[in-house]
Amino acid sequence: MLEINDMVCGYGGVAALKGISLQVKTGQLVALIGANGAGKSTTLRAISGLVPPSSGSLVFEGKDMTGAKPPRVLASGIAHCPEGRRVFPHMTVEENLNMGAYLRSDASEVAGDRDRIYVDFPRLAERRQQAAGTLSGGEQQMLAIGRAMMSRPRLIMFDEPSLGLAPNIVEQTFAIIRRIQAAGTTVLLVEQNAFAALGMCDHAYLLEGGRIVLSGPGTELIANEHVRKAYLGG
Amino acid sequence: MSEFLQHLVNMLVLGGTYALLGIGLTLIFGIMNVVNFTHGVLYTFGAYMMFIVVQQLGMNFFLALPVAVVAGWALGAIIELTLLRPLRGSDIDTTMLVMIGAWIAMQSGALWIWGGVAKSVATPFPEAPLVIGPVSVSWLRLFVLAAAALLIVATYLLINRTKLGCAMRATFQDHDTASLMGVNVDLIYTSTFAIGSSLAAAAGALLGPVYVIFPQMGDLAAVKAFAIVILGGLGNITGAVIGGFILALAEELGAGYVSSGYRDAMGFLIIIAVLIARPTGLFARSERVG
Amino acid sequence: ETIKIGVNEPLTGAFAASGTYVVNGAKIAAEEINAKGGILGKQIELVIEDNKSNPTEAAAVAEKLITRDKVPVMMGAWGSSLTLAVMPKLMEYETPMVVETSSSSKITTSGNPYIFRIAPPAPVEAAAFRQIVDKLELKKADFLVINNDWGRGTAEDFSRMFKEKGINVGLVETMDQGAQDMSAQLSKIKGSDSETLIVTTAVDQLTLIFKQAAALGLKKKIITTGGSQNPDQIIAQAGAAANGTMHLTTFLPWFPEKTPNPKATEYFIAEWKKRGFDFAGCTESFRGYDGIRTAAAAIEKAGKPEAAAIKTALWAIDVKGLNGDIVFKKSGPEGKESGQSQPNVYLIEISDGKVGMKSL
Amino acid sequence: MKLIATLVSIAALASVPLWLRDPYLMNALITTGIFIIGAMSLNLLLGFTGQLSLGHVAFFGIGAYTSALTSLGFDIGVFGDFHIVHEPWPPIAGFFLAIVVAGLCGYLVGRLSFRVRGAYFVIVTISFAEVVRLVALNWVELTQGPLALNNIPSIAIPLPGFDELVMRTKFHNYYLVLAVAVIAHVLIARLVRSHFGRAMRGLMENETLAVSVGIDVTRTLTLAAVISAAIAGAAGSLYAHYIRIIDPDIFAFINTVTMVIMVISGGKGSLAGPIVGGLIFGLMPVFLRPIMAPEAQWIAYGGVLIVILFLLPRGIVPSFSRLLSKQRGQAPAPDGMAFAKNDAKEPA
Amino acid sequence: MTTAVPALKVEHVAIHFGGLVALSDLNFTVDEGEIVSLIGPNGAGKTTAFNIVTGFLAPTHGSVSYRGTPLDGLKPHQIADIGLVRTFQRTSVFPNDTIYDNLLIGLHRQSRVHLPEALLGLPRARLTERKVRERAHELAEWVGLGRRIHDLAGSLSYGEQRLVGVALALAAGPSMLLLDEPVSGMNASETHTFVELIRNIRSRGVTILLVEHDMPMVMSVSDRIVVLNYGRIIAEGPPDTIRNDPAVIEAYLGKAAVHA
Ligand SMILES: Nc1ncnc2c1ncn2[C@@H]1O[C@H](COP(=O)(O)OP(=O)(O)OP(=O)(O)O)[C@@H](O)[C@H]1O
Ligand SMILES: Nc1ncnc2c1ncn2[C@@H]1O[C@H](COP(=O)(O)OP(=O)(O)OP(=O)(O)O)[C@@H](O)[C@H]1O
Ligand SMILES: [Mg+2]
Ligand SMILES: [Mg+2]
Repeated sequence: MLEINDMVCGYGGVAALKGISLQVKTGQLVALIGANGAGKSTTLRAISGLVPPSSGSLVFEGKDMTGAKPPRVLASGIAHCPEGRRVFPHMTVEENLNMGAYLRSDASEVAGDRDRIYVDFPRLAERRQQAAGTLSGGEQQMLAIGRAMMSRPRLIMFDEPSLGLAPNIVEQTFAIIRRIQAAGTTVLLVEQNAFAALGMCDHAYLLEGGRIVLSGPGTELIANEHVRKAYLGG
Repeated sequence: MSEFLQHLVNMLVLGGTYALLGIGLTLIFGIMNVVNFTHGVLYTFGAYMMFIVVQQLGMNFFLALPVAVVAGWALGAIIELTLLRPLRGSDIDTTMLVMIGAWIAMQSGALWIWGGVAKSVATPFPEAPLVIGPVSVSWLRLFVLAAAALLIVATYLLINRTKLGCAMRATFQDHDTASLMGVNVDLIYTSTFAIGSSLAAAAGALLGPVYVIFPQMGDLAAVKAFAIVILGGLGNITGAVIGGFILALAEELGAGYVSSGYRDAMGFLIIIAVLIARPTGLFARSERVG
Repeated sequence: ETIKIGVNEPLTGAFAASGTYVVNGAKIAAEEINAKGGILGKQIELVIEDNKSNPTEAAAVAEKLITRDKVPVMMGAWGSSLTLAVMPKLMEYETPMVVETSSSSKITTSGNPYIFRIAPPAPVEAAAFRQIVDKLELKKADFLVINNDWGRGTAEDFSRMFKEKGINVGLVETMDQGAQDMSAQLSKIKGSDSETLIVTTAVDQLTLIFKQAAALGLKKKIITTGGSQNPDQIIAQAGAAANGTMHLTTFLPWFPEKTPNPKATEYFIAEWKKRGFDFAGCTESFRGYDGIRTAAAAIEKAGKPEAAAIKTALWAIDVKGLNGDIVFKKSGPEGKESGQSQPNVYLIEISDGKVGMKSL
Repeated sequence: MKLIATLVSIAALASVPLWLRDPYLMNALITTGIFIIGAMSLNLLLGFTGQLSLGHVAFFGIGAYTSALTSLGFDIGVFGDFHIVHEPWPPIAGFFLAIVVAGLCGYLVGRLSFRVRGAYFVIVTISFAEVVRLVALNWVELTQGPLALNNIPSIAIPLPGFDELVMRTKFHNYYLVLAVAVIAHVLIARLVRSHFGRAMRGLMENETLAVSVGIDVTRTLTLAAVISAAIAGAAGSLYAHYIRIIDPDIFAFINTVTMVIMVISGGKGSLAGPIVGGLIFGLMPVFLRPIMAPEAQWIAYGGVLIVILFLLPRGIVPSFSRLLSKQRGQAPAPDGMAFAKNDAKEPA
Repeated sequence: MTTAVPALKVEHVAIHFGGLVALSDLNFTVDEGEIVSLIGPNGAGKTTAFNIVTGFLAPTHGSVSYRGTPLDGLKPHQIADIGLVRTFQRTSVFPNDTIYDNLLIGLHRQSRVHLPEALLGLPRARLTERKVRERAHELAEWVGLGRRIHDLAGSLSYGEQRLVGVALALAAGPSMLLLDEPVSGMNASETHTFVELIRNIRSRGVTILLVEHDMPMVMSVSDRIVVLNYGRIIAEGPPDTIRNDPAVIEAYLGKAAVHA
């Protein structure tokens, strides 16, 4: 479904990705793990078009998307839930969710999806008219996750979705991710909670210093000595 | 008493024009975060457009208004595309200085083209004022007030009730994330600036005939507009409207009952006082730390 | 080989319109003189510089004209603060300047012997008005004046004269130079018990005041002072609101025959029209015309284009100016007197959209 | 390395009156120098605390009026018959008083800036300048209002054992301005390189964080405002005694804009920025004057400003030093886009 | 280890935003040298409690004192001066400065000299300057960013910025450190290292109040845990008690966490 070949990109001359190739198959849940600064977020940003690649190619569902701008990427069916929440601080919770459905014109179904998110995250339902910038960190994270789902993507990318969430909400969030996968949405997941991520994914990639150094089924990576030592704390 | 009533009526009329000046700038300064020194020039431009269309081309006054507004829109779009777009992502002071450069150049351009002698525009309104008891007010100004109210309401609805308005606000709060939502941020930048500019031109087109038209007419208007926007709270349309009336009230009463020499000082003192009491304007956005 | 005369005027900035008028008048004078063979057998050349309506620039321009262009005499610099800023330079380089417009009394009273002014300061205007004020039957007057040396000076000198004449003085309101909305001041004046309003400001604000006074239903006798009113522009822009207003002017382009030098006036107006300028500009531009002719006459009298000689000669000239004889009288502290000439002052009235002499 | 460059520049500037014989250019250099001192003081606020004072000319003007009134004397009536009469003092006293009075006003505005920030600060400063202008305009008894204060004497420096040195000629004034500029420069440089300067930077970039590590906002901003205002006041005093006439137009907005142009085009937050920007935009009108029509000069002025910013958006000095450090092989500082920009000001 | 002298005392603290009660009648203490964790569901009021303790918010009711000094009405910088320093839940750095300059700004309290000394460049000012520069290098090494010390903080990855945030707080020389989700964005191994870091800090006598959702970390490092829900304390005690408290499991931990 998504194929990246030898992608290089960076910020102002310094390469953060030094030639990355990866594949995501339709319906799969693919995890991307790595240390701080390894380039995980940069990979997601490159896919969604926030940072332009300096070389390499990106193909989504057979269409070449190399260098496409974010709106086009989203329109083609890829949603990106960015790292660090990035909610629109001076807009209400409801407006933030509506922004997630910006490209959709089916108003009634949008409302339905929104209610669905309120059911998933009752905390947000209590806060509909609150300015998103005044929400607590975890509440903002829930909002960011909900907002990304509002576009009804075929591929959804989460960048550290569990960040700042209470344990029970983390659990629930992973359940939601599994649920949307089961409903047919492909998922690309970046997680610091490597144990959980590897446990639930079909396939995983390990990034170090802007390169992919290991890939395989999640269970295989969990068993890997190097991964255990460097990422699973044991 | 009758003098006081007259002051109040003046305040209403003046406040309406101030509010109109304020809302265009709220879009560009409050929402886009561009310290827009060309706002006054666009106001002047709108006024000269009226002069050209009415006095030189002989068109109908009411038809000329939309022409001026559209011309302001186009000029705003051009400014955004040529001056602001290449500097996207630079800090606010850099774009401010570019706007200063454009202001200086465009104002001198106006002087070059039209000369320094003031122009005026004939209007279809009767010269005799509307007199109600001790109070009188000109028909033209009433028309301006009505038109201003219309534009203000339209802008309010645009920003707060439409998808485009939502996208505008989102874009300037976090432009990367807005683009992740599918917003064409380039288009939003250009159209926000253009809409703000067309409002400035509309203000000029409406007020030009009330006053007289000359190249520096926008300077004072711009300073007042900045003050109004800040008074109301950045990016808040309702705030800008109320700010406009407060400034008008301060000036009227200052001139009427304190001293005409300190007329403008009253306005500025009010601004200082308000900001000391409420450091982020009358309608502050809620913020939090941590 | 030409004789240079420096012209230091605001061509950009707030006073651009007036400065440009003055320069246009100056050019007419220079061409007229040159067409007649120049002075001392040489053509004159105007070195025109823009002082940007800014005192610092006005001083810099004077510096340039004197040291770079080596002009032996200058004309300038329109506004009082512009002229005042130039004055130290005149002392420094001992170069005389003909002041064509500025009205502050400080200019001729602060002991600068290089200043020769042909514009009337407020006391001169007030003195001229004194002659006719009885016939106007004023009882009580309010003032609305521009908040600068000119407006404030006028309010002071006219009030003093009124009080001497037994006329009461009511409100004295001011407005900022750039102000566009005077409704607040006018509302206050509307409520006062005076029957007359004296207004001093430039033509643009006068237009606004007449329009706004009409809109407020203010019914008072309005008299403007200062001679920069430009009635034609007022009539064009204020329409009926200008009817009934009276104006103290120093130049009568509408009635060339009533001016001190009808032929010169006719010539000037013809030239002005020939160049396609707005007739309305005459009331300001004639100052530039007179200023250059004054400077030229002094050079001629001096016999050489040298500053010291010109300065001496300026005391001795007698030029038939468009608004009266230009003869300089001493003004200011002894030993360092500046020159001041006494132009004529007239009262005109606008009625039915036309300018007429006020019949008294 | 830097020190040598500084000394060479100062020596070069000091030699100018020895070979430049054109009084017109000297005059332009002196007035430009005075505005550069004003710009340097503005840079302390804008470049190092991030607070844009669009009313900076207020301090400049207050300095000018203080100095002029001190040396001219005044007589004002309060409560009817009671009069405050001030006999003229030597201008040099006016110079120092200008620094003190402007500094005090800086203190006032600094206390205000404790509450308002960013755009709100900009408007408070504009308003302050306007109010000061209107007071200068309307308090005729003290300031002569629009009638202007003229015949302001030149500064005279008493030299022990000799007669006083009267700063009347351009030669004198040039060195006077240069000396004040160098002192101001050194003061500002020392200040911003000390922990005070770092505290200012911290407040500029992330106030919440700065406060949380113990930086006192009020104290830091007030200190910056006082020093900045005092230096602007010194510049204003030099202006008054050099031009020798001041009127309320000194508070004109365009004068602040000129300083802002000098600072940002040269590079805010860089010590050399206002000097480079100041020389370019201070002297440009002199070179434009002979070659084009007056309106065109302004258009060119605005155009050059825009072009410089297009080519060097950070301002001249920072952009060039970046270029230099790149050539020397140092890692260029990347743009902090991503989340960083979001963190600086907006709420959680 | 703990000397049982209360360092921080939070008494009857309540605050609301408009109609929303974020904290009501909050009471707890942290003893000198203790590591206490404050946990609870999202939006329970933990960060708000931090904001009140460090002076960024004024409580509607109640008071806070540190080492006997009431903190009411003190400004955040004054509280930092007393020795209470916090980190932020959101990444918080000086983005346009290098890591080195970030730390120098953080070292503000250690680099104070009088204005004239700084302006005249007197010896004491220079000596202080040298000392803080050394300290900045030390701190950067300590959080493992020594190699990147001349990179702009804004160009670091999320996790790296969080490390800078902690280093900044340490630079301020706290006697009590309040950490708001310090290990969010770190993986298990990095968290492990960080736990060592915290223990290390505590062993130098710094009291620590921690907010964190990473339960394994909280359980392993805390002496005591305070649990908040909807602005109220619902449980308080040592890790083992909290882990098995049904109310806490219900409101916060969820079923899976029981095994952590
Ligand atoms: N805006 C930026 N400007 C310059 N460099 C950047 C920028 N953003 C990231 N980098 C650099 O690119 C590299 C990869 O960063 P990235 O954000 O992709 O890391 P990550 O794997 O997501 O780390 P983390 O787990 O901490 O989020 C890092 O070395 C970082 O310093
Ligand atoms: N300025 C504010 N205006 C309105 N509501 C606010 C404000 N600050 C906080 N709140 C609300 O108060 C509640 C407590 O917020 P707080 O940030 O303290 O939660 P928290 O316990 O830190 O949560 P998290 O674990 O998600 O960080 C939240 O519901 C939040 O929406
Ligand atoms: Mg990341
Ligand atoms: Mg929190």
